[in-house]
Amino acid sequence: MNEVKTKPAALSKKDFISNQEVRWCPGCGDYAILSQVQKIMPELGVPRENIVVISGIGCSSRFPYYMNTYGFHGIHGRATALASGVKLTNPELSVWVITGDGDGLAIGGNHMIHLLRRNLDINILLFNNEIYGLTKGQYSPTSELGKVTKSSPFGSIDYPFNPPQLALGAAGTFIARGIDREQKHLQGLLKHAHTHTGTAFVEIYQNCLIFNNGVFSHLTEKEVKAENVLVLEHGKPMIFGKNEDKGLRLNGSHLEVIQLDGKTSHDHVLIHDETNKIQALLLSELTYLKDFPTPIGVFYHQDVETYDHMMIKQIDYAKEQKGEGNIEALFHEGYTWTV
Amino acid sequence: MNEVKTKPAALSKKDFISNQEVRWCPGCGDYAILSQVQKIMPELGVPRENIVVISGIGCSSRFPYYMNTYGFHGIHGRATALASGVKLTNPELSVWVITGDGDGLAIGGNHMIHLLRRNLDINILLFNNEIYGLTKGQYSPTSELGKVTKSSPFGSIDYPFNPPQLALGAAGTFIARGIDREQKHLQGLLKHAHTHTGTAFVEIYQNCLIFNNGVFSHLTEKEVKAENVLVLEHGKPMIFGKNEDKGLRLNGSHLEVIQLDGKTSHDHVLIHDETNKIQALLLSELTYLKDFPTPIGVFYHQDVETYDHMMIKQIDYAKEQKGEGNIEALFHEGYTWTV
Amino acid sequence: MAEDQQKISKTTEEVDVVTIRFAGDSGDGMQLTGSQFTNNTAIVGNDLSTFPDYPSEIRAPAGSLAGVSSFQIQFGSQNIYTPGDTLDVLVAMNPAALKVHLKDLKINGLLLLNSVNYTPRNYKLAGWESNPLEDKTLKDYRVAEVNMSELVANSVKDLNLSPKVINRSANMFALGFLYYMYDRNLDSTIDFITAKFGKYPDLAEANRRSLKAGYNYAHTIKIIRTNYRIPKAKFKKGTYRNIMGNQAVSFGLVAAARKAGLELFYGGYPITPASDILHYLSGFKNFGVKTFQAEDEIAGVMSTIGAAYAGDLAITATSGPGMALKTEALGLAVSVELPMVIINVQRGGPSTGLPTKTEQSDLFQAVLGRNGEAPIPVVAAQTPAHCFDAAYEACRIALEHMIPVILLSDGYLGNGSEPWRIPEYKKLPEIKTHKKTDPEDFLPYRHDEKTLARPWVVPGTANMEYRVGGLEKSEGTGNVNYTPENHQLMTELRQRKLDIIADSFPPVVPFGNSSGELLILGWGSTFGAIRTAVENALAKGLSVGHVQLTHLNPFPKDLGEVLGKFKQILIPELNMGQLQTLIQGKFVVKTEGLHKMKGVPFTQSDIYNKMVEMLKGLA
Amino acid sequence: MAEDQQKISKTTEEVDVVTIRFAGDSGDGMQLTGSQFTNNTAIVGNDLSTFPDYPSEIRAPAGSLAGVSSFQIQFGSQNIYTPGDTLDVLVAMNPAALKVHLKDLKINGLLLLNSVNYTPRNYKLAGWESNPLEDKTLKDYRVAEVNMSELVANSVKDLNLSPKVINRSANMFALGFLYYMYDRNLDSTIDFITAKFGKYPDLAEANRRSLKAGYNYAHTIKIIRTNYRIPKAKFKKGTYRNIMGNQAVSFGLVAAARKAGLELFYGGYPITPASDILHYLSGFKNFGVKTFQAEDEIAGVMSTIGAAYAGDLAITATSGPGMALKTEALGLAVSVELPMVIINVQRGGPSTGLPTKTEQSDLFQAVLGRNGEAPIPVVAAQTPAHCFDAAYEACRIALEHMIPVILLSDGYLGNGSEPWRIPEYKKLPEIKTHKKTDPEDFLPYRHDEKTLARPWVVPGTANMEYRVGGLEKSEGTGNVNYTPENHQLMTELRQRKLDIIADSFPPVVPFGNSSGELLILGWGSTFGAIRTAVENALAKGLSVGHVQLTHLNPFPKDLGEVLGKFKQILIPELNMGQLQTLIQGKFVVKTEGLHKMKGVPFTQSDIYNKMVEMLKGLA
Ligand SMILES: Cc1ncc(C[n+]2csc(CCOP(=O)(O)OP(=O)(O)O)c2C)c(N)n1
Ligand SMILES: Cc1ncc(C[n+]2csc(CCOP(=O)(O)OP(=O)(O)O)c2C)c(N)n1
Ligand code: SF4
Ligand code: SF4
Ligand SMILES: [Mg+2]
Ligand SMILES: [Mg+2]
Repeated sequence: MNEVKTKPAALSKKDFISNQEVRWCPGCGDYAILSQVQKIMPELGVPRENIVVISGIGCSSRFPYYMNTYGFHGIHGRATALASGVKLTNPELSVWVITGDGDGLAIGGNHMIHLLRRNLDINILLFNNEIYGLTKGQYSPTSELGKVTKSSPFGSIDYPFNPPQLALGAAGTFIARGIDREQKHLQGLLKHAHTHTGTAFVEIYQNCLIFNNGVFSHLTEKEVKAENVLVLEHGKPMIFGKNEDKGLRLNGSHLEVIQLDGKTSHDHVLIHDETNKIQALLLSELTYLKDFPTPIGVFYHQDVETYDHMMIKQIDYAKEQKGEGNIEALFHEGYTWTV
Repeated sequence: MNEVKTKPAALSKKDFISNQEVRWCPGCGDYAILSQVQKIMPELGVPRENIVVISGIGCSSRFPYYMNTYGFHGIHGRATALASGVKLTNPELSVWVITGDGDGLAIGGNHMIHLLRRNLDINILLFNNEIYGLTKGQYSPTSELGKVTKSSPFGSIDYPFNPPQLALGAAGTFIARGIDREQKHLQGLLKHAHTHTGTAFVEIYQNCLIFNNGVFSHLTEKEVKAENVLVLEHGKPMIFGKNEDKGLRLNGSHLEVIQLDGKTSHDHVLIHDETNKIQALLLSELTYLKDFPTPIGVFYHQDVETYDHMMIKQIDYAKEQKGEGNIEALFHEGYTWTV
Repeated sequence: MAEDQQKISKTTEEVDVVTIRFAGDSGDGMQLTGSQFTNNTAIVGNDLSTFPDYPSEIRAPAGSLAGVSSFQIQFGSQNIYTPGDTLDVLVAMNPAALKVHLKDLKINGLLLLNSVNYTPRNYKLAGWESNPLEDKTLKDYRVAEVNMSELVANSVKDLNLSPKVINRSANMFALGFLYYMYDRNLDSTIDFITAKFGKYPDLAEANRRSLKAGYNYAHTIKIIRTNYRIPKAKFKKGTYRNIMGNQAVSFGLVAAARKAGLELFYGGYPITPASDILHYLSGFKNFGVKTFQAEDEIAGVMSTIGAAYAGDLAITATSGPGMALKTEALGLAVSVELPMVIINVQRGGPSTGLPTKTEQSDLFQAVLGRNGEAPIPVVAAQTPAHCFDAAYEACRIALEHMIPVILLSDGYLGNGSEPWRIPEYKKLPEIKTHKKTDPEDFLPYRHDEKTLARPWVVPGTANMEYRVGGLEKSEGTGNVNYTPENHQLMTELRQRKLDIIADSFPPVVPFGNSSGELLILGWGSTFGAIRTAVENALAKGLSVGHVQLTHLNPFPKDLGEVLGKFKQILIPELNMGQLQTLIQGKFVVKTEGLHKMKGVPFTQSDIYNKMVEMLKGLA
Repeated sequence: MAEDQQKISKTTEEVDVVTIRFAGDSGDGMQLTGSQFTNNTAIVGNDLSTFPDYPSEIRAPAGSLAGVSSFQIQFGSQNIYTPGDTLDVLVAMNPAALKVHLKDLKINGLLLLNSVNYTPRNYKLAGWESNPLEDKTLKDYRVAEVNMSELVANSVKDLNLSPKVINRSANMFALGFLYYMYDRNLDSTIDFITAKFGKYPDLAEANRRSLKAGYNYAHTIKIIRTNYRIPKAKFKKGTYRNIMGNQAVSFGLVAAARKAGLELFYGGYPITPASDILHYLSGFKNFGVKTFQAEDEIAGVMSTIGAAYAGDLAITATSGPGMALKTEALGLAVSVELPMVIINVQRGGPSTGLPTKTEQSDLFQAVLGRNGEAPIPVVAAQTPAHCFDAAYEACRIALEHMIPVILLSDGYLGNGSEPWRIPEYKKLPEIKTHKKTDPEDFLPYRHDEKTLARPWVVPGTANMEYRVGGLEKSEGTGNVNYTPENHQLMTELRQRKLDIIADSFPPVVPFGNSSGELLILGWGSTFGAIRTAVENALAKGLSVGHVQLTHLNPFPKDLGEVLGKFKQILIPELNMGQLQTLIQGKFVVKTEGLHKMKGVPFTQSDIYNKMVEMLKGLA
């Protein structure tokens, strides 16, 4: 116990791998995401003991067990609320919420939108596989209309949420989307989410091999993905297509796809501006629009003062104004009498 | 009991007034809203017995007691879920949800966004007084940052929701805003909400005399309201100001206010299109923007098939395909043996 | 065993009862194998009881202890009440399955192993220090160590299938092996295979061949000297089918709705082990059943209350954590006096606990777990087939008394199965509702004298518009009323309604002795283990009786009297003594508890041994 | 009374105990008037107890029965345990107040009325058939019928105030009147008025004049022949202040946090009658208190669990319906073994029930209302001042044993007040936490032998990273573990922790007789009524004892023994017999219940009469 402490060596990915066996189905998209998270952690410059990973219930929510950090596997839908208590107790912590489309958007929808509104400095990774995995395959609030599942043998009659749009509507300050198989891209998003001060909402499309295999294949299969995915990059034009031959243009208040052949110039193509909320709202409309690519990357990003920061400020201010609280004085406030 | 029944006379407002004493504070904005609802009810062409008014808990949620219709004063935050069960049981009913900014957006936020997403044919009137009235004055999810209340003596550090934007983000199909004191306008909204097939979300600014008096006075006081309120009308230009001398124009992806003097022509003024979701999103941004008027009226309106309709269709289809369910046959499905 | 080299000559023997467990990796298809064996057992006319047990992970790591999935069946020519204690046959497809389950195999019991999986990597992963096939681990058992995968591969060589596919049909080999042992006909499973793999003829063929290969193999090997025939069980006359508990609940609900002339509404959120009720009901659309998959359990129960208000037979189902979330709404349901059934398919707690394991620890919550005085009737199912009756009874109470009713089932019942004597629909008890459409003298909170039901007037009924809510209200008008006397009156009325409900319960008649040394008082799914143990004890001449409660709130009126007739009372529960506390609290009578908190049901010997202990010193 | 025409000569009389109730419309300022009188009473050194009672509407319709708001105080020179049963003085500002409260006034009691409000419209609205001032309604009382509004108007003519403002200060007139009657000094209220209306000098002046007008008026009228002086109460030595229950809870929490060296975190959602705890704590920012107003009760308790995990003394408070919503999360809190306090300020149920009325009907919910076996210690406060001790004790148990603790208060305690002997902070018991920062031998679920606490390692502590959750876990490592033996072990461990907690409780020593005919066993806020009744009974020579439980789970270890020493046991509760069921369930001893479900506390005579009934036939 009295040994001389030496500065710890720089961490590497394996320092973030816990000793618990990973228990997802072989081939589940969750593996790839776990791997990216473990990879970027050493690069954040946060001591390992200051990282807390918090989840609800679902396949994805087993995530904390596999991270060699502090972790809390909560109850269904409540990870965001749990995380809020952790963050406010110790704002120094880097808090990561792992949730699913059921956990975060069905039962946990309310805490989600309230966290986004309050803007605590917490990172939310929403694993969207458009299905309830752990309970063996019922449709979720992101499943498409008409989907046949265990609980919708005649097809679901629920319209789905559009997660980035919901998050924008809830006053979120960092809204992004990634894909389990776009690993490099995902790493970038994760690091960006970390540096954002405020609540970062990262939707990650994740393939559930067992109950919803291939829902994102148009975005992940080599042959077609370039035609279907629009990679958003701040300050860059919104161009996509195998030959980078398509772009998005603003027409009145609508977006349209233009063909970038000789005739139409690149100049018309919209430049992505992460800080433009209106543009983010426009882009969020594309999630389910036919004939449009699906945007991934950062839709929106605006640093505004965080809730946790304001809480500290307020406490400091109160101490300044009233002096550090004195219990005896508190007890004796107002009229007292002595016998 | 064997009397000959005659066709009932046409109903009037007083037919919708229940025998219960109204128990809001004298001068509360709720009175005006109650009165408008009672006024338009006879004009809807719905038999009184087919109208159900459902609420949660809050000052506003006492509403059903005062309506001489079917009514259910539920529990806090759950009116939308309660109403969903009522509507699905009997889709013939005209179902009205009365809720507050606490009831509908704090504890009830999740059921709210899920109802909007599912698009059941239900009308939601959200009485937004930016405060918790019934519990005597704590800040609510629509109170402005910094608000001093019983539970925020040093000022609230919560950013508020923007209700129409949240509703749009939740895939709502009818989004509107009214004001307690704009009674004629409110009547129009209520009737419009009724004719909409799908979930209608109507935010109504309501003055709480006791705990939040005057928060909307810039929108209601004669002298100033014309400068601060933009009345949205489908197909009409977005003009406001005492002298109708200001308009909204689209500049790139942003809105701006233009002065309609000789120089700038009316032609630049944006025409309101209720069916344009992007425009609705743009307008929703104005809720808290300084230097912009506050829009009231219908932000967005799109008739798409309702959940209740799809449910009926699916049941009909199943009956068509499999025949009306036969209990004996169900019991004997699969392998049976007789002893 | 291997030293015996004599020539094989097979004989057939008759036995009464057999217990088999199929165990393997989650990916090995043990649940499917078990249910095929079950159907086949039903066909030959044995009584049976089954118990599936699977990991909470969708696919735990292959070969790990956590990934073991099992299916147990007891069948026989007598009444079978439980899936059995110890095993006559254990199928262990891999070393992990062997590790978890070997302890339950009888000495000299048969062990069927797929030897291909007993590699060093696998047996180490399962926590064996050396290969259990090679050390002395298995010396007390009869071991059929078969390279199933290889034998299957040989039989399907011409089909050019991948090793993965071949491995996956090893379960059919094991099934065929057992079919031979118990002298079965393969047809039912061949039909099943053909239907299931219809679109993939090669797969179908591989499975068929695997099944037959297993059958033939068993015929040829020396370790199976005898095969067994179990005489048909003596069932009460009737038509039977096999049924799972959650399925039986669903049937009971549909039947009750039809009987009461109502449509069925289900509002709920998926949760293990209750989700299957939602799955079944969502397939019953042609019965007019409306299923609403809500965003959470609160919306589930609130939509159910809305549906009850609007006139449907309204149902929600969940398990412990979801039940907890419904607590506030149940108080509302009590206050508005509307009929509905809330189903809790219990699982291991506290909190997320042991999601796929069974337990009876939500009894307190059901009877007492609400704010305020909010009495709710509680009905408990006892066996998979009894789930039908219990669901029907819950609906009856709800509709006849205008009250929410809680139905308790559990994971063991919900997923377990047994033969069900199919009732004639028209002979099911009538169910009358309190629907009212005549405005004369209508008062929404005027209570019927006999049932204490208030009238059920649904929106859409002309000239009877009324308002209701969760605030205290006046008897009669239902208007909000906080006066002291009225609150006392209404509180007592809500309690009195419970008392009245007990009037319709059948008398409590103990099985076995109706007075004497020892009464075993149980509730819910412990029925089978208790009944088996009590039958054994009676056979040994012990003075015992057995009462299994279906009604936990209110208790039957004559229960106190029955308790008084025994010198000792034993209350076995899969919890820490919840019924015990309720019984002592109500009847002020000393009882003994037997508590098991292991995620698995009682065995009959758990109960039997405890009985013997309590009676020791007595003749 | 009016027939007496003799000349007035005033005298001062000494009395021991007085009960006064101020009643009027919600807008009449009765709560403020009552609290002014209370402060003033404290200043003169009487013991006292108060009970505010107000409508759940913010402003019910003026003059309606539903709109009546009242404030009761009992004060005297002896120990005062309750706000009193029957009234010596009733102030009834309008006919509705008279209608609701007259029944509680003693024969010959003094009735102070603001006659201006007794118009035909008003008395009809209140349900009087004729004017109660003119018929025989008041013949048994001494009536001071005063046109307060007119008298106030006269006294402020020069200020040019609106009639509304004048009417609003009539309450000060009534207060002044009573100050005269009880020989008080006006200074404390004058100071208060000056501070409160500082910005509006005219208003301040009007209130001051009104107060004095009332004082002087009482001096001049003949009906007040005597004024009363109540000798100082004999308090234990110390410094005192008046304190409300919710305030005392807040103080207790802040003190416990400081003592344990922790910061205080509060996560909750407003609900009557618990909101004031949030209000108080949100003002304590300079104590480093963090208050998080969550979006609902679930987020409230979940943020609390998060805060406990991260190392704060974590608190949430709510009332019945909110408590119901926290049920699921409480199971998690049990499973993760983290320290926190969950406060339930009970109100009338079921459901929304009677939001502003008091009740004790959430005891079952606190002790038993969860899914799974999820034992949680339960502590109950007995008086407004005792709320401090109970809150401190709840924190102590939570921190010393690493366990969530439920603290039960109720509307009567939360809003009621009494003198509090201010403790010396440094003499409060020490509280030790289980925080651990040394990684050597660290296992997150290794339980301390003495307390069964697990180590409290908070995020930010290097080299001790660990994971926790709501699935069943291994003793020691805390890794997920579903094996049968482990679940049994952990279930028993969680239960055993409760048993150990009882080791630290003081012995149960009955007040009065410690054995004999009758024990009154109470819990929570019934303390005052029971103690008063028991003192009366003892004075009459009856053989009774009184035990008031602070610990409802676990019960004190010697409680069973104490129960055994009495022939009869009476358990009075503001519910239908919840403690009674728990006691009978645990100790298998017959008890008698006394149940009151009226939204109001017991009176001492409720209890006293029942005692006499139970003891009748005895000497
Ligand atoms: C209160 C409660 N309700 C329901 C459940 C059952 N449940 C567990 S996970 C889950 C949904 C999982 O879906 P998702 O969040 O999308 O995660 P995935 O498994 O797809 O990763 C449900 C319904 C539960 N554990 N607790
Ligand atoms: C479960 C539950 N939590 C909290 C409360 C207390 N409560 C009642 S109404 C209310 C908020 C009211 O605010 P809002 O919905 O804005 O309605 P308003 O009174 O302003 O019309 C709260 C917190 C409750 N009744 N039930
Ligand atoms: S069920 Fe789906 S989401 Fe869950 S672990 Fe398996 S593949 Fe992944
Ligand atoms: S408190 Fe406010 S919202 Fe409530 S009734 Fe009074 S004025 Fe209206
Ligand atoms: Mg999912
Ligand atoms: Mg409000």
